[in-house]
Amino acid sequence: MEDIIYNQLSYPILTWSVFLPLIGALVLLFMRNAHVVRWTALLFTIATFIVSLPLLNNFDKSTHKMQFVEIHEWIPTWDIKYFVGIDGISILFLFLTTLLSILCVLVSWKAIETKTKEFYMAILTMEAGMLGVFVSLDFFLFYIFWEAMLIPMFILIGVWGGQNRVYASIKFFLYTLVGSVLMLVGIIVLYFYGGRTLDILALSEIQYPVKMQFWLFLAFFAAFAVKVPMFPVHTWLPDAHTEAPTAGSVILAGVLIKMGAYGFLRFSIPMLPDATLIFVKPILILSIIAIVYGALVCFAQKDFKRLIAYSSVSHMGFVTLGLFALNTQGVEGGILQMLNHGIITGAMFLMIGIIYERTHTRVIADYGGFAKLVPLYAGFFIILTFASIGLPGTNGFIGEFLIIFGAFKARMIWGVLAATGIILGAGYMLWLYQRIFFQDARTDYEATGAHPVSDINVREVITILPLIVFIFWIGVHPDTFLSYMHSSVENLIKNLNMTTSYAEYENMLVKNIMELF
Amino acid sequence: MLVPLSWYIILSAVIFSIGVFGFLARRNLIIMFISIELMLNSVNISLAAFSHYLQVMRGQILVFFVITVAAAEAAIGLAILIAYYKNNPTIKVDEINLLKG
Amino acid sequence: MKYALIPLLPFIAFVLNIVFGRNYIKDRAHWIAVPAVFGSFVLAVSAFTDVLSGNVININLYSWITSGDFHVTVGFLIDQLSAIMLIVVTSISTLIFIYSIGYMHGDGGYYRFFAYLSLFVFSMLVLVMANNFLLMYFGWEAVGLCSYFLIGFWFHKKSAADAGKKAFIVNRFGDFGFGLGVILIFLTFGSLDYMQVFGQAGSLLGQTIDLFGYDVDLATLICLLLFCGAVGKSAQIPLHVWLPDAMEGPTPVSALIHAATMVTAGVFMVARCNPLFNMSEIAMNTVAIVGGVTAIFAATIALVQNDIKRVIAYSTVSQLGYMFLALGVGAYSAGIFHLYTHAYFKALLFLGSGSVIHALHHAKHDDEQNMQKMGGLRKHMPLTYRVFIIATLSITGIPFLAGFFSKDEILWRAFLGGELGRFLWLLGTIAALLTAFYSWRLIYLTFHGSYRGGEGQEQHIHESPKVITVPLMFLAFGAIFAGYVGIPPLFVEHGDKIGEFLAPVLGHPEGHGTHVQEFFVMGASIFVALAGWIVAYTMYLKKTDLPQKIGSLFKPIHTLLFNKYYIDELYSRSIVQPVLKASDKIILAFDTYVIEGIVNGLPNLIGLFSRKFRTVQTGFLANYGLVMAFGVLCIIGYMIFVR
Amino acid sequence: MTLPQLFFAYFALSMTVLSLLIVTRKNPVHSVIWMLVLFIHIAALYLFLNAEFLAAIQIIIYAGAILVLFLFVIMLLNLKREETAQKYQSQWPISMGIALVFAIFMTMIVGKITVMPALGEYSVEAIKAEGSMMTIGKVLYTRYLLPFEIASLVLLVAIIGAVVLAKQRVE
Repeated sequence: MEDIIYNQLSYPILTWSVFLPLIGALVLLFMRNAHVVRWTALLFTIATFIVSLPLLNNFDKSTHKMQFVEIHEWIPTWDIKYFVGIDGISILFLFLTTLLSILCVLVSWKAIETKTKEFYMAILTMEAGMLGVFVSLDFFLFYIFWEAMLIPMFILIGVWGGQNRVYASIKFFLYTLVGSVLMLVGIIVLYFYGGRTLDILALSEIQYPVKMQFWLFLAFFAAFAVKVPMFPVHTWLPDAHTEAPTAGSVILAGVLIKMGAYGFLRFSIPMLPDATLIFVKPILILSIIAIVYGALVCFAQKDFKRLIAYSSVSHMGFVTLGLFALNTQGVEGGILQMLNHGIITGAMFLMIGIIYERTHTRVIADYGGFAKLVPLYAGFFIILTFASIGLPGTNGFIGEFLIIFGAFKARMIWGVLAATGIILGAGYMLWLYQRIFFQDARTDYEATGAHPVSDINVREVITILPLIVFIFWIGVHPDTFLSYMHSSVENLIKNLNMTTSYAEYENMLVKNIMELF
Repeated sequence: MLVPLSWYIILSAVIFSIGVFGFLARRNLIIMFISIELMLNSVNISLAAFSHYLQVMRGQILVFFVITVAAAEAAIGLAILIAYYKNNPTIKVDEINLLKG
Repeated sequence: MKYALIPLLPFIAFVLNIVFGRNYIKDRAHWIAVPAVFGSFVLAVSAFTDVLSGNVININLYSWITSGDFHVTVGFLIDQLSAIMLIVVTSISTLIFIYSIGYMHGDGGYYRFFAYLSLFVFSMLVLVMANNFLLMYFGWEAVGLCSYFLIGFWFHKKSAADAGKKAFIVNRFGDFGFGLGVILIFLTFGSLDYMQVFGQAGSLLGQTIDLFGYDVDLATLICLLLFCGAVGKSAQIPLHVWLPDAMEGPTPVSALIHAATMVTAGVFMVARCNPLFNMSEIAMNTVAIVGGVTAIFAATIALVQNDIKRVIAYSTVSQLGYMFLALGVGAYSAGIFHLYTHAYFKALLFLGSGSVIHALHHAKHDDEQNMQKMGGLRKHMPLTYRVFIIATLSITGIPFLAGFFSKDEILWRAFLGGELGRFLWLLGTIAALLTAFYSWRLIYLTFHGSYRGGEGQEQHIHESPKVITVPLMFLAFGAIFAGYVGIPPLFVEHGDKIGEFLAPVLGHPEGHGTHVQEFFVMGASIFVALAGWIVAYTMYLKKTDLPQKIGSLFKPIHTLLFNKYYIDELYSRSIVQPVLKASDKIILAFDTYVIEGIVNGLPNLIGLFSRKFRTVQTGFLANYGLVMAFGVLCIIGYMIFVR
Repeated sequence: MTLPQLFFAYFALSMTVLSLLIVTRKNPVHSVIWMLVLFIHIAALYLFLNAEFLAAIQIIIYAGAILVLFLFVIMLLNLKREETAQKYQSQWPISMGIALVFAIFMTMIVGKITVMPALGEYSVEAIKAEGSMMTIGKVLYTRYLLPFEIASLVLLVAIIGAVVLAKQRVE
């Protein structure tokens, strides 16, 4: 347990940033008037953001060790500890979560009238759950937060969602639950084999037999693949998105999806190196299918949100491709693309929410000629469209380029296939933009003014502005963010000890499967 | 030990199967209750026989408990019968199928 | 460091216009944009003089991306090649900015137009001045973005919005190859910086790489991938479909982007990577062949077009074909020289046609771009007519005008380039004939003969205002004298100043023929230019019925050419439709039926079974009793017999 | 055939006949009365098995309490209309078959029992020495105290249940 650095700050920063939203949720419990509830929720989310700010500047970028670590005995009988810490990989996601939570509270200022108190409590507990997952280094704690996240999201979709929200929320819940149950089995196996300890770092050092790694990887893969939505198990995402309220889908797209990929990074790759190498080829094939398939489906979508949901399936295909290219560029590109995707798609869902408040329709055909009606909104949206396509100068490009670079370096064919995703991406996004903003305006919006489509107001601009700033900041100067990851990713790749070539690992995969039958 | 243990067991088996027949065949609910009592008594006999031949008290103690259970069961069964009878004046088994799935 | 200002000035203008445009600047946007672009023009000139005096500027501003061993900086390199490009880009942009003050006057999105133009100039300058491939890729895509904005500027028109989208996506196809090329370069050389890459270019010889199983020469693969980007950006054969549709944008846009600067980015990139291209014979030949074929292909289509801007657009594609032809045969400086002169006279042609359209626009002429509806404008627009004549003389290669020198240089270098070069020289000369024909056809249809437009409109047509005609004069001056920079040694000993100037970067074209051959080639091109002129003259001025007769005579060919060889339809049916249909029918069906089927199917299946089992619960006591008894019997039976 | 065997044969025969009678009578009251006779025989059998206390319990509780309860319930529900109906259920042959198979199986099992567990220490003389009631009491309240308490609980539940079901009838 030597490679951890205890928390030197004056206050237990990680514990505070995880449990502050929970306290906020409790405080909200005793409030009646909706307005007060809104402001306190905003206050707490901003407070969490500020509390976790010092993490950034006194984070030591040179070491891959876990930092700001706090360990307290919790359940001694099974050696379960309250073990919390962050490293290069998880630090950026903390800020993505806190930032998006603030924006969610802001965007649902007017959108949510019914049961506002419960809504904001759900968001705050959600935030606590997500932060918990990113910081926890004990399997037990991790699993609690992992499951704790589901319930508020389930409520968010189930209560404040669209028409068939119940179907969507149940599907979402069952999908993730089935996956995480298998993961629980994996955890228990690790617990017993790893010497009766649930501490993630200790378990990462142990060398497991390849046969066991094979099955453990499958168990973890089930949980994470569902969350990432990798290709075959992605159908819950479009439903969950179309039915979720704006804030819900922002958090869903912004952070929840990253859990799966983060899981790969924190558990699958470090703990089961041989199994990872065996499974590289199938996962890459799945990712490429996800990229191309996700993009193709976007062409056929009629519903605005569903299209963006499928586009995030395609983007996350890029992320998994990057992660499993297993070289520094690929993994760093993957992590950065996770951040970018959180920012871009989060912002896009915020925008969809904003326009939905005015037009109350999500069918693309109902829109048209909105560039004249809401020019400022159109301006912001064009920035998001080009960020999502991966135009150089925006953050999308840096992530995608690094991923394609990593994939190309690993095996040329993967890079080439992944690059086709860019063309398809440009296709459906521009077509979407044209159908909504360019064509001739629908008569009922313009002439009769039946729906007074007012342009974006100050509150909404404040919600969008920070994300736009990040889009250009990462685009122009990505090193501020990449520098955090270098040492951790280096360490991740190093202990993967890629001894043999990919081909050899592939026939190990085939051998394992043959033994199965 | 002139009367071997096996005879007693055979006797209780016979009575038990008559009880089973009674329970399965008869339509009248009360008779079914009675045949259950019959079955329980046959078990008591074999228990007593075992206790006697194995010279251990466990058998007799069990008989006690069987009796208590039998009594409780009879009481509750008949109470249900009466309650049911109140709103549906029949005790023919094949007409009572409220619990149909 | 002051040269970093060159791209920054237009960027600042862009930010000011876009942020404050809507409610503060409105129609005064040009007061910000024009000085900014003029500022960078002045800086460009000073940079040119610096480079002329010999010192090449190569500064790295800050490190852009570092990830593992991959390191890219944002830095600028101004050497001979980029100095010339700077001059071309900034001078043409300044003139076009002034021109568009008049042209775009009164348009709702006035400030937006100038904002996008400044953004375009910024991205083009970054592309030209970049000192590594990734920064060039940044400029490359940013320029594509601005062309998307500007083509689709009048977005309420569906055709304009479609054209913008089409341009961006087709460019994306090109950038797909270009991106992969950049990655491959880094993987082979370990760095993207020009100096290092071109320094080790020699090591490429003979290296092969396994591509999907079989060995491919590394240099060829890299160059072809890069060329793929150039084809997309400079609208060569397979990816040229977007340029004619790009005419939907306002005319200054067509002039700036689709004549002078953006489309030449491909030529600039290939010239910049000449050390790589020299390493692979196959790549050079492909470039030359694609260039030659495009030249003649585009020229044939231009013969029958009726829309004035489309004719000029196809002429641009054809001239770009010439430039690639020059690069392909190794005459890089000739290619750049032609790029330099072409920028002037092509911009002049576009702006001239713009002033014609502008004039007809005022005359409430609905179909203002259709040449068949024009005619006899000589009387009404004398200055535009004279400027048009100069531009046409220059493009057709009449001696002592810019076009002649650069085109002749290319044909001469092609002639020397072995038997492939000889064949391409033939293609080029025929293309020159066609160019002469359609250029003069355009003149006669628009300016000569009688007015074929609506009756009442003729008197409304009048010369365009000063702010439009002054830039035309400057460009006319350029169209005439730009050529004198590269007079072939035949006439003046050290005439080819531009060749020597570019030598350190682009090297000397090898191969030199006798004077006789040079005279023969020059004579051939002059003869071809005059022949085209006379044929056009007879057909469109003297016997005006001739075009109809010939048209009906070769009916199938005419319709084939008129519909641009049906390439648009071919692409849409072979690529666009299948993608849309696939996503509609197969993919969506797969998603909804197969996966949803499984996901929803499972619970229904379970429901089905459970309904079956329900019937077992009959509710009769007897049945339950029987089942119980039967169960007991089975157990006892098992215990007795099996155990 | 020695005397005890004779007695046992009589009892076995009479008890089987009696149970058959109980099960087959149309009128439930007759069944109850035959049941009473059966219980008396069973008590006698217990005497043979040296379990006097059990015999007494059998008579008092079974015959005295439970049968009376049955009689009481039969009297309560006027079962006149039931007489006419058909006595057996539709598929009674199956139940007959099962009962027979059951009997056969049990007899076969008896044949198979070979090993007898060790004899306990409560031989017949020991019980006679202390009296059956004393030994049962001792054993009941030492080793089997917990089951005893649970049995009392079962009875309590039964009483409450009966009262609740019955009370419902009053409103």
